[in-house]
Amino acid sequence: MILQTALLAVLVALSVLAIALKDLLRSAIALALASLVLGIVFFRMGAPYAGVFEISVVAGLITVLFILTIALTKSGDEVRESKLANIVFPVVFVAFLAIDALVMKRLMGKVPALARGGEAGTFGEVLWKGRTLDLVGQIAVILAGVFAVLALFRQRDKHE
Amino acid sequence: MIILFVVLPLVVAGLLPLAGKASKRLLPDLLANATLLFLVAYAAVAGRALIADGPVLQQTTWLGEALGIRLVLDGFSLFMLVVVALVGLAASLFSIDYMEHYGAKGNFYALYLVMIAGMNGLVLASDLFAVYVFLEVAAVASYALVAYGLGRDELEAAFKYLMLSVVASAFLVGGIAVVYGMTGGLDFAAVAMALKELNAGPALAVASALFLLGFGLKAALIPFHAWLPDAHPSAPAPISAVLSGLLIKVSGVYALTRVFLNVFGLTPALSTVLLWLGAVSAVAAAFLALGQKDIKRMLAYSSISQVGYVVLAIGVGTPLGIAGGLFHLFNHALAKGLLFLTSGSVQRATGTRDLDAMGGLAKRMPVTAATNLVGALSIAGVPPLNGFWSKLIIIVALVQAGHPVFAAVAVLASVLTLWYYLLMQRKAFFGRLNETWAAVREAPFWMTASTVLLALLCVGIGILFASTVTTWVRPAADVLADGIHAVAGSWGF
Amino acid sequence: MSNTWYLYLFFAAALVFAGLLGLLAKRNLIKLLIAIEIVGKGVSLLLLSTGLAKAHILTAQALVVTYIVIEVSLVATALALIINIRRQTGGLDIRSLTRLKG
Amino acid sequence: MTPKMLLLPVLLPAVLAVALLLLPRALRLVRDALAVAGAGVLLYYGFLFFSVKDLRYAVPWLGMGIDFDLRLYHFSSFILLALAGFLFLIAVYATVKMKDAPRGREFMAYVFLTAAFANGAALANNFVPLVFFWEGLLVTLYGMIAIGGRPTSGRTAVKALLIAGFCDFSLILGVGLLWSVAGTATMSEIAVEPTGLAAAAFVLMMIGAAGKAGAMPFHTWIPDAAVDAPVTFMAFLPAAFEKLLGIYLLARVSLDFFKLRPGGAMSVLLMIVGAATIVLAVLMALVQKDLKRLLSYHAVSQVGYMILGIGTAVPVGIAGGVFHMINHAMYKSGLFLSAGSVEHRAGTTELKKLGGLRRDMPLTALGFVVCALAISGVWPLNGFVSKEMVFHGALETGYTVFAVAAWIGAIFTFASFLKAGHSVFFGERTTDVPEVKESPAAIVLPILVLAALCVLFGVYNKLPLDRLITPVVAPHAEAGAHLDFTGHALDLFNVVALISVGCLVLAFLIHRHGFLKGGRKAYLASEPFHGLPGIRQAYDLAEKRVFDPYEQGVKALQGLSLALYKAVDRPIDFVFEKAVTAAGEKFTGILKKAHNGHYANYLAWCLAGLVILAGAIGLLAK
Amino acid sequence: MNVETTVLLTVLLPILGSLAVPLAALAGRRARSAWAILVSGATAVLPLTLLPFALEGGEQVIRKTLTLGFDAVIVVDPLSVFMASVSSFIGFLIVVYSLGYIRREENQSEYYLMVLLFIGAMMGLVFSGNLVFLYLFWEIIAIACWRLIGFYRAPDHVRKADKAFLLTFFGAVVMLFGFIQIYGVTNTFDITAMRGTVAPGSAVLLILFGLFSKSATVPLHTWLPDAGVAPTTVTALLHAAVLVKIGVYAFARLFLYAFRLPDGWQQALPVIVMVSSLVAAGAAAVENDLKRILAYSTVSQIGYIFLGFSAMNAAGVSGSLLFILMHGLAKAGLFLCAGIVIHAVHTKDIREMGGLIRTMPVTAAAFLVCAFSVIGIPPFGGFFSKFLVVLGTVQAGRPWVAALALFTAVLTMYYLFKVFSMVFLGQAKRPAPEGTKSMVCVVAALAVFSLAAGLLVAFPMKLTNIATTQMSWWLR
Repeated sequence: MILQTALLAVLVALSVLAIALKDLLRSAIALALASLVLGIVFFRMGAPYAGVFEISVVAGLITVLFILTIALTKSGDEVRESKLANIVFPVVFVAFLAIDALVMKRLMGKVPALARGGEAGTFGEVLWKGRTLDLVGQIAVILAGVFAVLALFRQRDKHE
Repeated sequence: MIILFVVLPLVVAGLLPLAGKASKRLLPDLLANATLLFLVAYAAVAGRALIADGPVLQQTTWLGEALGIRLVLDGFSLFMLVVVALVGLAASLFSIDYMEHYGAKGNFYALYLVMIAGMNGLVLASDLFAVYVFLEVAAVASYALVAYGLGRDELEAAFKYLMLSVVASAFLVGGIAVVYGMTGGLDFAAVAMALKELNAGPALAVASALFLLGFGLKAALIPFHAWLPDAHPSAPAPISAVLSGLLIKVSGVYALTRVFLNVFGLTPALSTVLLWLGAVSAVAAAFLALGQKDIKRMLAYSSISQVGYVVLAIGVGTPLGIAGGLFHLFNHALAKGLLFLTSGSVQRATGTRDLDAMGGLAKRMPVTAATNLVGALSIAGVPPLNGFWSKLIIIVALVQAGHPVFAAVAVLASVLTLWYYLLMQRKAFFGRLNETWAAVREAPFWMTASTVLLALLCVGIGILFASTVTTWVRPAADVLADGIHAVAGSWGF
Repeated sequence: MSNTWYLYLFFAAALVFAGLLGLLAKRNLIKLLIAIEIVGKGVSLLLLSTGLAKAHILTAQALVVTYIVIEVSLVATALALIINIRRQTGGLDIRSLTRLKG
Repeated sequence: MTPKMLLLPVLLPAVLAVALLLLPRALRLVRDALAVAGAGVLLYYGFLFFSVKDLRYAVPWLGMGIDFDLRLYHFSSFILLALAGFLFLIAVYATVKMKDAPRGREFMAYVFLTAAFANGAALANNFVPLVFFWEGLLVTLYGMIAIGGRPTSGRTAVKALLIAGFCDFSLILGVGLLWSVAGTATMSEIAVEPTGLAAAAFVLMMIGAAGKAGAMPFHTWIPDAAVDAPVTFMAFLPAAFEKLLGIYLLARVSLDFFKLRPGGAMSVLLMIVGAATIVLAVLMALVQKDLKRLLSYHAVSQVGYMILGIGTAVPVGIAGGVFHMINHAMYKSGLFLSAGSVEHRAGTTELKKLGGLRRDMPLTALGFVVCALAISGVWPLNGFVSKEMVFHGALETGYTVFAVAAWIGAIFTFASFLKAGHSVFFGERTTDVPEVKESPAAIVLPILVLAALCVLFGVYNKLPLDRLITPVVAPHAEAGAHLDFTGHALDLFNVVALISVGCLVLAFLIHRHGFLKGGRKAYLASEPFHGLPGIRQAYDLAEKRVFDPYEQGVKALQGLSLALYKAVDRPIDFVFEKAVTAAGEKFTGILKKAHNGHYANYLAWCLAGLVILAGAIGLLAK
Repeated sequence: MNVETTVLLTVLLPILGSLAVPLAALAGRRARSAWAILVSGATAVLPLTLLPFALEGGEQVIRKTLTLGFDAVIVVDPLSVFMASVSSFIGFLIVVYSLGYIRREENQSEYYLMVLLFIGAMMGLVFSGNLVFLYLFWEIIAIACWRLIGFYRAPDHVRKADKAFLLTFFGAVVMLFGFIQIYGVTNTFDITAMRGTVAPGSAVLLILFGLFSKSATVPLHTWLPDAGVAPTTVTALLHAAVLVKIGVYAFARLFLYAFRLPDGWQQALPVIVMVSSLVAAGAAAVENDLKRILAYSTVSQIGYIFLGFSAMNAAGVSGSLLFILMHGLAKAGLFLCAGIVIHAVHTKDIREMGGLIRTMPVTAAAFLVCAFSVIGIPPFGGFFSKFLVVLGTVQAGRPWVAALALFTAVLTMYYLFKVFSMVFLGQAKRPAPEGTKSMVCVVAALAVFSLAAGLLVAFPMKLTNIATTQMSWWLR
């Protein structure tokens, strides 16, 4: 459990880095690393498929997309980030962490839940017997994404 | 085979790029409109027969084995399917002429059909996560459609829309996770029964708030509305019509009411919150609409206001209130779709959306002006149009449920609505012809045809309101009025 | 609910909050998208940990996989938008995207 | 004689009016013949009705106790006869006088229409027909003045209409009150005590009646109309018809509808109005420089005697008032007609320009003199008789002051007629007026007839008093009271008559003094009095119409209108037009400012909304 | 034809006929005019065929059940027949006048469509026996008015049209709110079913607010003078004949026929309406725009109708009903005369007119007659109505209010004759010829009707008396 906690802490740290780092490329890499750590966490939670997906798709595919975009948009002025926010927000974040910890401590065991029996079978069975509609949704969402990208990068005839 | 509602548009969407290769215009037009026509026919004609003996629960089987696709068609979802199909058809008819200049029609219709499929899926889904999934399907398609013009404003609007709604959906998933954690299930029926057993308390309050953020942002309730007045005007007119007419209702109002009324059960606390959200939205957005110079932005704020009206009515929780709310949802979908379509006609003819630059267009575009007038009066609740009846039922319900102050607010919102619509009429259509537009021509056939279709529906439903209410609205309202019993008792697979 | 769930919840909340702070503070569009990703990570962590707590890890996995697919779709669309915006405005500053207001 | 015949005095003149209006200009002779013949028929029926005396025609009309109810009895038949007589004379007179008037055709139509309404009003035995006919006179009043053809005619017509309208509306209100007090609208069934609401009803109806008769302060249109309207109109309407009707109604009101008691509040009120009218109007008459205006003020002044007489509520006073009514109608018509005759030939009625016309127009002069003496109350003319009765009545009530006022009126009446007659018919010819001839017969004849009647009613006063007046008063006298007004009517040797004669002498002295002082110019005879300190200023103000209730009233109306418009109407409009819009725009502006286009801002709203909603649901659930 | 068919035809014919106007316009201008005349003429005749039924005191209620309690109820009784006859008849005259008046204008199809729709909705309103349908037709009328007021399309005109629409809409929804409160008490919208019950005081307030807004009673009147920018035919239709009367009619239908007005309101209402009347008369005396003067005059006269109704006795109610007829005829006449004048001299400012009696004698005479009638001077019709209203008020024990009413009548006389003098008498500033034949004929006809209605007042009175007896259950 300690390792898991440590991994999670690293995950949070990397995420904060991904946001806080000035250089976009580094941010993207930090994000990829965070995804990697999250994937490992998933593995350790007993969810290998999720872990694989997290690592391959998020840490891989999305990072590639990010880097591609960064490369495509790199010329021109840098965006100047707010200095005030750079000082204030870390403080707020730390404060939130403290509050978060306190709340979780007090909340512990308080969220009511029904005890239900666990599930049986393999991931495939659960997916096919239980969540097939999600697969339809996935297909639809992928279609949507593809068409969206196609639409956004289409050659405009002429727009008045 | 109610899965057709989801699969058919998806399949056609998948085929469209290929069809677009073969024929740039005709085939996409034909395919898309035929699909929607089929959906209209299927929902309106066959749907009634399907649910004659109570809700239809359908689990798809494939190769003799039951799949995890469980769809439910009851009065409420059928009602929504009809609305989606009707307005969807009108908008796609409108697109035949309107989308000529945007290019890549195949691509456009593909996105459009995916969005329709997403909405249909959402309406038919019977578990919380599937609702989220289809909500995202429709949303992703809508982001691209909002930005379809690729102009600066379109992109800005689409980006903000995306960024806000992604956050909201993330919270929605968080909410789903909390509910899942408490109940151990995602099925409406399971969750409803579990929540009945469980005294959830504050945890459910947090979950409710998360759901409210998630669906409320889609429904553009104040204070989650800020994306809408940017996104809806920026989209091409038929998309604006579908976004305002359908998307905010399906992924916002439908999801919200389905979850809160049928799954969580409408507690007094939730009812009060919904009343307040609705009232604030209805009035504040009406004021905002009053200050607009952009015709479509005005319409967009009007959508917020009217959705507020719907939520206000549903928040009452009485059968009459729900019926009024749903009827208003229906009427608003038709009328707002109509208004956005006519605004598209105007924009296409004049090239501007600035009300101050228009003037007296009724002279050059009589049909557009007349249909626009019908839509405006309908939404403002002027009899004998359909909007009047729904507003009347809502106010009656509010008074009967002992909320005279909210009823007064509804009345006030109604007056404000008429105020800004009169402003729109005055600046755009009524009044002397602005000489700049002396050569403007009436919109082409399919555009006028689709607006006339919607206008006739508005008038017809206004006159035949009684049969509309009994045939379509009452079954839907009955489902909602049953509360969790509608789901918990009968939706077991 | 097991106590570990609260631990996961703590970290999920931290991730979401970090992402939100980023969304509020940052101006670069790509940065904003990265912040969204962080929020998404928090949510998927919550989802999976809930499944773990309920001994429904398989279902939760399925949900997370779907969630990730959706995320990809979203990110692709968003990045396409960003590239288009970059072409149109010549910059990536969210503050320059305030033409639509009122 | 069937009851239906009662419709004749109403319908016949109305039909004639329409016919006269429609006959084309070319057929003027036919028109005149028709008018005179029609008037003759009416006169004939007037006598006929007078001999019948008792007839009633009542049919249901509008429900709610509103019947079309005409009742002929001695009083109404007497009025009907008098009206018919005057109508006939005027019709004859107008054939010549209105011959060349630009709109003579309309004038004659109005005359007959007026006759129709007046007959109806005299016959009406239900309040609704009464008010219907009574108020209908407004139309003809307006019409006859408006066609006067002078630049100010329209203005004067409106003035007359407004004043008369005000009085008529008072009458309506009074009728309404009386109706609800008495519970019936049938006039012959009403007799109530003038207390409380009924007192208000009495005052209001009195205003209506006195206003029609032209009493102060509702008289001010009459002098204006004297200038702006055809002189025939003056002889016809203010001098004859309206006096008859007004006093008729006043008598009905104070004798029939209300039980007036001598010395009671209502009686005193009437007497005050009467006395004030006598004195103030005659003072105005005294200093007039124009014959028609002078006559018109007398037309007002004399009403005071009638009101005073009726107001005494003692039999002799009432009889005197009613008798004075008929007398006045005769001589005042005669006077106006003479003035018209002078105007017809000399072209002017300004005293200053006239003089010595007795030689050129002897018959007119004769008529004028007789009528002037009659109005001044010179023995043995009819005016003397009726005035004496009024004096007696006033003294009988114990309020000597009213008798004194009446005597003062008599002094100045005679003085002013001395001045007028002297200026016009006696003295030197002026150069302003060329040689003139006597007027044609159709003009002179009515004047002479009226003058003769004046003499007749004075010398042989038994005829009118017994046949006309006594039956009117008789039902209201105490049972068994001896009603003989004729016995000492011409008796000169009693205190009252001697005082009256003294007044006449005094008047002569005043006139002579003024005549001599004014350099033997008769038209300046009133100047010494006019020039008295304090009096002159009062006259100046009166000339500026400061005392004219119409002028002040219209100013008040304008002020009120402006106040209502500026203080009520415009502010309300401002609220809808500006305030609401501005408030809406202000609020909209604030809301719009909040939508500043910044993503972080919008996101913050969402998050704040989330927190608030979670809190709200949590709190509400508890 | 039985009563039911006739009533349905009366309502549906003009409504459907109005929608057919654009179709008729396809066949040419003449066809459109003929169609408009035909439809409005038939609509004017149809209610007249119901007169015998009404004169017998007949009452028939036709019900059709719809959903949620919004049943269609038609009430045919003397009140509705009277109102329908008056409105449709004047409407018909105005359509005839329009032939001349707007023959050179644009958008004539819309004009006739809206006028016929207006008449049809009026018929619907008059016969409705259901609060919701009453409101429905009420608003259809508002739509028609809105289009008609903005007929000339000038920016200012359209703004004023919007003002009128918004204000009356606001009033109407407030009234609807009141209806719903009544529904809360009686659980029905059917007026015939709620006869004899007592309306809650707050509902009365709300409903009166709506009625006042439509009937242009102070303080909700300012839209009416502003609506004078409409074509004169429309202002005549709006002001004189129909529009402002529907508030009055609804008052009679609700507070005389169905409910008894609560006692407090019986005291307050006369004062309110008379203050309104006085204020409007004052404003009329100040204004210089001919049509605004007449509009204010309408506001002022409406007060009398309310006054008579609030007297709650036979004379007052019957007088008010008669007032609707008389004022309709006379005020329509005045407006149409004003229309002829304005058409001829091209200004609305009475200070720039004068001496027109020489060139347009018929119009002048008609104006004079109608003015007499409006003031309430016999032998014209207006006398009887005003007299009965005042009488009713006195009989109800409110002499002070009656005095105020008569004072207002004096003020009315003052400003109307000021107008007459300034427009028709005096020096001719802008000589102008008489209007076209159809226009002059209509105003002459209205003047003659005003006179005839006075001379033959017994006939309309018979109907109003029966209507009064029929509806005033609280008198029996």
